Amino acid sequence: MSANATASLDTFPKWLQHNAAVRPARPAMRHKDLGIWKEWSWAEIDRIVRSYALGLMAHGLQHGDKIAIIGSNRPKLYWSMMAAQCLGAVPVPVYADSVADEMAYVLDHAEVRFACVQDQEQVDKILSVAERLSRIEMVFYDEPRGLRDYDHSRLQAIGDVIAQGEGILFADPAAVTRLEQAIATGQGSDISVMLYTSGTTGRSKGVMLSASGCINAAKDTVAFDGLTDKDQVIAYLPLAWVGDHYLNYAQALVAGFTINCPESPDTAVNDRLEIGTTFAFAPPRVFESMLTGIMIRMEDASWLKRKLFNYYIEVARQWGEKIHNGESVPLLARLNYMLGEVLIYGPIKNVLGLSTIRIGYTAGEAIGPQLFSFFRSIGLNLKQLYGQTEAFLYVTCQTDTAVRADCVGPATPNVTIRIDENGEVLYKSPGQFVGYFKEPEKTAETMTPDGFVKTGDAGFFEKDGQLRIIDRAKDVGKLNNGALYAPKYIENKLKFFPNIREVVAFGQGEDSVTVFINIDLVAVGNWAERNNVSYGSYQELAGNPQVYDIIAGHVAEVNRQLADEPMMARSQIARFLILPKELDADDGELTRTQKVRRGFIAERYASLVKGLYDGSSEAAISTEVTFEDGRKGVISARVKVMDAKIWPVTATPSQAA
Amino acid sequence: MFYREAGQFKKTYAADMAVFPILQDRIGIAVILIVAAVVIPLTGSTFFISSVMIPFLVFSLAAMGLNIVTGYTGLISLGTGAFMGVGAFACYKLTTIFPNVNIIIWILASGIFSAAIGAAFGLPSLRIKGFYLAVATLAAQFFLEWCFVRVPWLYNYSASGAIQVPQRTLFDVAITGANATPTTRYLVLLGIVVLMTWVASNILHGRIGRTFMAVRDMDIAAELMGIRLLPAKLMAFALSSFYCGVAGAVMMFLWYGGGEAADAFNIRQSFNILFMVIIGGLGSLIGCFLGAALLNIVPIILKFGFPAIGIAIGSETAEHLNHLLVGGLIIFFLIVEPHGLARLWQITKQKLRTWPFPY
Amino acid sequence: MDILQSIFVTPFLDMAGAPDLLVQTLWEGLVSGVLYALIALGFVLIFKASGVFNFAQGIMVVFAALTLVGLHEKGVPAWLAVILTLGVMYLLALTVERFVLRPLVNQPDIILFMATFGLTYVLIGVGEFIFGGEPKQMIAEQLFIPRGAIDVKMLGGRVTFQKIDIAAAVIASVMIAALAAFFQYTRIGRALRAVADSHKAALSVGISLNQIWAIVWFAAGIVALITGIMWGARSEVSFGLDIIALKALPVLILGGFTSIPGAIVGGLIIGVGEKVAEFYWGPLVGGGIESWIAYVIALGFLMFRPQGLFGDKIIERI
Amino acid sequence: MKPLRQIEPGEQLLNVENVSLRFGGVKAITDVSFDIVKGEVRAIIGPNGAGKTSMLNVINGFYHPQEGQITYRGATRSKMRPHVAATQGIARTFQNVALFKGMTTLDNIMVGRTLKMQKSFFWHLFRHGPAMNEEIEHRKFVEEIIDFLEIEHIRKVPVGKLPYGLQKRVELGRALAMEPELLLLDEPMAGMNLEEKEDMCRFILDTKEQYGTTIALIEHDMGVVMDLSDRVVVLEYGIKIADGTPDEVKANQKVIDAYLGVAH
Repeated sequence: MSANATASLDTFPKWLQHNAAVRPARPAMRHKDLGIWKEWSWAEIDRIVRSYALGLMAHGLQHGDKIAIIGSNRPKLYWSMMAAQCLGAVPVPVYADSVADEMAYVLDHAEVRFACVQDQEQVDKILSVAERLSRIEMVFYDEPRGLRDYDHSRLQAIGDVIAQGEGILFADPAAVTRLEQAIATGQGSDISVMLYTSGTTGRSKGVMLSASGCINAAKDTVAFDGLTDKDQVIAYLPLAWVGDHYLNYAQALVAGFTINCPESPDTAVNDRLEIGTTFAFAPPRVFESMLTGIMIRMEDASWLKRKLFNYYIEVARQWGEKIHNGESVPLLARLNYMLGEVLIYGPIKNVLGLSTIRIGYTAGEAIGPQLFSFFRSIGLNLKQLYGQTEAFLYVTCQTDTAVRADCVGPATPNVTIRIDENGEVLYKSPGQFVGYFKEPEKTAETMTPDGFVKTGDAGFFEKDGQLRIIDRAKDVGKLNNGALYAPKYIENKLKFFPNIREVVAFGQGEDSVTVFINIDLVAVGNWAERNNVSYGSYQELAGNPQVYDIIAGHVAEVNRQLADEPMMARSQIARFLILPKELDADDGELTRTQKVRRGFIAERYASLVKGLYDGSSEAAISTEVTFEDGRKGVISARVKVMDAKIWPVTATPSQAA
Repeated sequence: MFYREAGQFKKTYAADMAVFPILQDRIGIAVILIVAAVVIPLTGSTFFISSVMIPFLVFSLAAMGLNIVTGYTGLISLGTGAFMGVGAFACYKLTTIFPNVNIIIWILASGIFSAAIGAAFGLPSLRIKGFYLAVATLAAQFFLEWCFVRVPWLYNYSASGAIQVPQRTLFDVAITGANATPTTRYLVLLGIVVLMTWVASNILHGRIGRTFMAVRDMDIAAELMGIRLLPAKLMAFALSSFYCGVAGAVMMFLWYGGGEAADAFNIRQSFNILFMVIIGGLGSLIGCFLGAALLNIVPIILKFGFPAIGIAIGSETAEHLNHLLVGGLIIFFLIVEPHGLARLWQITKQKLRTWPFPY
Repeated sequence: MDILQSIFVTPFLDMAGAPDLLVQTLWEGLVSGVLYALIALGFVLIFKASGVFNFAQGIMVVFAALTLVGLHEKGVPAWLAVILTLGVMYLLALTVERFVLRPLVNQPDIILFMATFGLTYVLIGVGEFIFGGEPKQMIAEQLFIPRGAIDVKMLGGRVTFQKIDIAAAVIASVMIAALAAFFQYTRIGRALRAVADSHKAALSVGISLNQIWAIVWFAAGIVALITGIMWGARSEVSFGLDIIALKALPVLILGGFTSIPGAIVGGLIIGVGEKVAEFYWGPLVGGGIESWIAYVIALGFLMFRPQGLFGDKIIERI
Repeated sequence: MKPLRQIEPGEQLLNVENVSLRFGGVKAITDVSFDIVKGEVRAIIGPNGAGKTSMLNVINGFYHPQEGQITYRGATRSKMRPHVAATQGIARTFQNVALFKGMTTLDNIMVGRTLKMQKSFFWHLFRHGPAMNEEIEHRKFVEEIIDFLEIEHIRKVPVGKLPYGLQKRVELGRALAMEPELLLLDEPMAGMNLEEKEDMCRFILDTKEQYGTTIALIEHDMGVVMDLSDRVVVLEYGIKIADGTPDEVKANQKVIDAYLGVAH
């Protein structure tokens, strides 16, 4: 594939046609359905999408119309995006787990005319808010189960739309010509997709991305990572998230590789193993739970296996990364590592379905250095990238040979980065967004006059040219004693302990730093089981004095690390408490992407925050919770507050880099 | 540890339902077959082939027969020896009456006679279960044993009452009788065993196998699924006896080369094979081979292995030790792993698949 | 017609023609029936209390007899040998309970059944190891078991009664009476009966299940020793007995697995049945039908009354 | 998946007339009559020992009543073997899950297809050709059920290892695989937590809608019974004490005395 041949391909429908012509027989998509993998080649997909587009055309879908895509990763939903783009319409993927109210806001704000949804559940959601969505004309669904008796005047199966379009494909040459024209006249400057940001604060915003922007960005990274049509990805991330749209959808169309859709969320891990994915993306929490899983499973292993495991993990820790980074390593260590690969690393990667992965990325949040090193040292080519929806994902990403845990890499090819005077990271990238839908004033706020986009994150470049992100720019603050206080930085350090699941730090405008901690029920529960500590609920376990002691140890360790860092030494954690309930997106405490909503939490747990600062050893709280089954209830608790060990400052601020 | 399953995905139900869906297993089976069919005949000593491999294969086949009825269908049978005897005599009569038909055909056909008789003795299984059924099969065992002695027509009225295996050839190579070399007999036997194992695996992996197991696991529910119990049980008996019959025929023709049937096919033999199935694993084809191998090897080690390393054991003592060991093994397996070596094998395999994790 | 005649008419004519022979045959049958009954009794004891179908009962008979004879050969006086043998049987019961039954508790019956196969082979191996594989003579005289025969003239002929057979019958009767008394009047006996109905009930009497198992196995061991003495005195003590002991299966099918009187009646029916069949019908097919006729009788019986003579009708519940 | 049968509402599918069943001297059912109409969900309720399970056993031929007769799809009978009931389209699940414990979820449900599988023994020798094609065809059907019941993740797990709630679901799957005309469910929700119960309710209603199956169920959870069923028959000590819509039954004084008043 020469650059010239593809230079003119500025929309995804054109890439689809290109793939169908260049690699007609290569698998484009697979879906595990009814127990086996169904496969479609690029040629087949091309034909299906054309039929689908003709069907949608017959329903009146036009250039510029918005069409919502709601559901999990299913071929028919990906086809819906492709078919919509063929006609110049704009797909608007929506988080499938959002509640009807949230969904109504997005659908209404995006002015969608049609919705393509997965199943009865989503149909029901839309119908329940139908009166607020006057613009919606038709809902198309993938799985007909349970929908047989629904009123079908505004409801149709996607399969039927495709079949209808297939009829047109043969019967109506004029329509086919119109479709051809629509594809051919599609321009790079057209809006290709609209992604709603989850938004840590306020209502979500519709990020408009242009076709050529998406494609140029994808081209850069496909070249950067050497992706080919032999690569395999498993599509398990939410369709509405930029990560899925970029990594799976855009890169698949540009590189021609295969998107594999798992059978159900329950089987994704096993499906990944079956397929043997070669390119993977996962947020740090996925790796975190994977590592926790490994450790928990190893604790139940026999003595010999544990010894072997611990020994070779130590070998890997010592030499693994050096070997993979191509540094010089003694021959004996190299041989020992090879043996470790046969005995431990290879099997572990195989069981976790990672053994065929050439390139793995993680992003979204800071990843623990030990966690990161662990996976790299056993031979997984895990790298970090940094980006955001507005950039169409990539701003920086690491090369295969220069990977470190604390940085996110240098700017991606064709991306320019600037750090402004207050430390905020600004960038200009090929994929950067056109603007927020219907919100020009917000767009303007985000852009600098010279066309750079503000990330809202604070960071700086290390000597090797890699960007290091500290925190949200607006969250970085000062304690009353003037010490720099970066809450996220502290939270992340704590979260690197497997026993700690979530942390909320406070300190802005206070005398010291304090934290709320959520323990990890799996890890701590496992500990409890091994030590015969009985508990009936999360709340009970969280209040256990022994658990408090464990967490106190972790906090002390973090303080020790902070003490070594010139910028942070004076913002050590003074006091902490363990929250009596798990922070939950259903209670509004986390965003749908599982980020903590600091302000909301501070407000809700005000009595506890007060307890942290007034020196008392206990604080009372009563709060509403949403149970698993959707019922609401109230829990009340008295929560213990504990002082943390503070270390003397070892580094002086003058040594700061 | 050796399994690298990433990337082995199935696009058709046929591939998904394969007996060995994992590539590494298929390679393993191929290696075993090559060793059995090429390496052993080329390198194995006469002693190894005739005293280890041939008995092992014969017992594996018999164990497979018993496992079909006891392990898969849950009907206990103590008449295995007798059903084997039926096969041996059927084969003997057939080849003396029709000497020109190839002996391999008669070996396989002799199973049909055994199957018919097995089914007849399986008839009571409709009304009686468990230990009670064991009595029915004991009746078969003792009645048939009696026939083997008292019906001279069966052994062609020879004075000794023994079967005399005549020489029969395949492509002009003697495969039975005094002139057949152990290697030839071994290869013929191997062919038969491989073929019959393949067929058994086919049957047991399909509707019929599921029917058997349904009857075993919960006969009432099976009946409410529309499975008619009597035909299902009779088919299990017939199929089982077919395998036993062929095992008896090959035992006489390819291993013993003749002898007194009443001794070879007595109740002790029935027990012996039952033990193989218990130790090998009820309801597992691999278990048949593992059980046969273990119970076949233990006496050989006691008899030849200990003297070889300088520990003198009288042959009588060896036999006593054998009893003790076999008995102990049975109790050990029933306590530690009631599903026998096959389950241990399965666990090992699972451990290798999930290595280094315990699960 | 000849065949029918020889099956259905001639044997009965023979019986009527020589009633002394018939009586002799019946007596022979009764005597072997007593021995079957004794073995079956061992089975029933264990089955009743633990639900285990003890295939090893036959070999326990051999083992007990061998121990007795073996001890005596070593110069132990007969009376002491009997006591020591009882001790051995008690140890065996404890061992079986501890190393076979306890680990297999709550396993399906069929697994326990198979475990007793294993036990059989272990006992064969141990027995052969210690006492050698050769058959031995029972020390009948030392145990004051009478020898010789009493001839009685009756029915126009002479019927021979071996004294030892009479002794066997008497001892068997005494033992059954003793067992019945044990079950009826002792605390342990009542517990044993309770355990047959419900394990919980037994616990409420204050006896652990493990103890009960050891006790019944010991009781079965005593029965085995007596059986062994009687059997050994009639023929010889050899390992072939474990196969003969399989005859207890048809006996139990007739009598029911849990009924002591059933075991006795069943044993007698089988003993008499097979002797009569052998004597009058055996020659028609060349003789030797004794080896299987018992099973066929039981099989025929099963088809019509699967629960046995004294068992309750089985209602299947789902 | 298309519906397998057209429901013709109102037509009588099963009629039980004056049935009495005794075990020895114990009366399990005494002179009970009721009918089941095609397409409805019919609940049988009553205190423990009321003869509910015995009633199901009579319907599918496991017990033979001493008196009375049963008319099913127009044919009247007094006794029948269970496998014949199966061939005529009666499937059931059990109070204490009666799965084939040694087999996987997939194989368990495949057993439900046995009646529909016709290929002769000969083809099974090879597991290729017709036998394999048949196997694949039925595997597809079974996969639809697995998808329907959302048990993909346990497809190849031996059922003995599954938690109780899932076992119940597999058992329902096995019964559905028979494409029954009449489905008898014996306490489908016993021992389940709230969430599992809700799932099971959904599956039962979906089954009725999707496959057009007529359902007779025994259940203790009155809330479930009132939500699910079209008509309810109440037994007490083997005698019918009420029969009607959930509301009618709820209002019936005898029922309140005998059952609701005591149990709830």
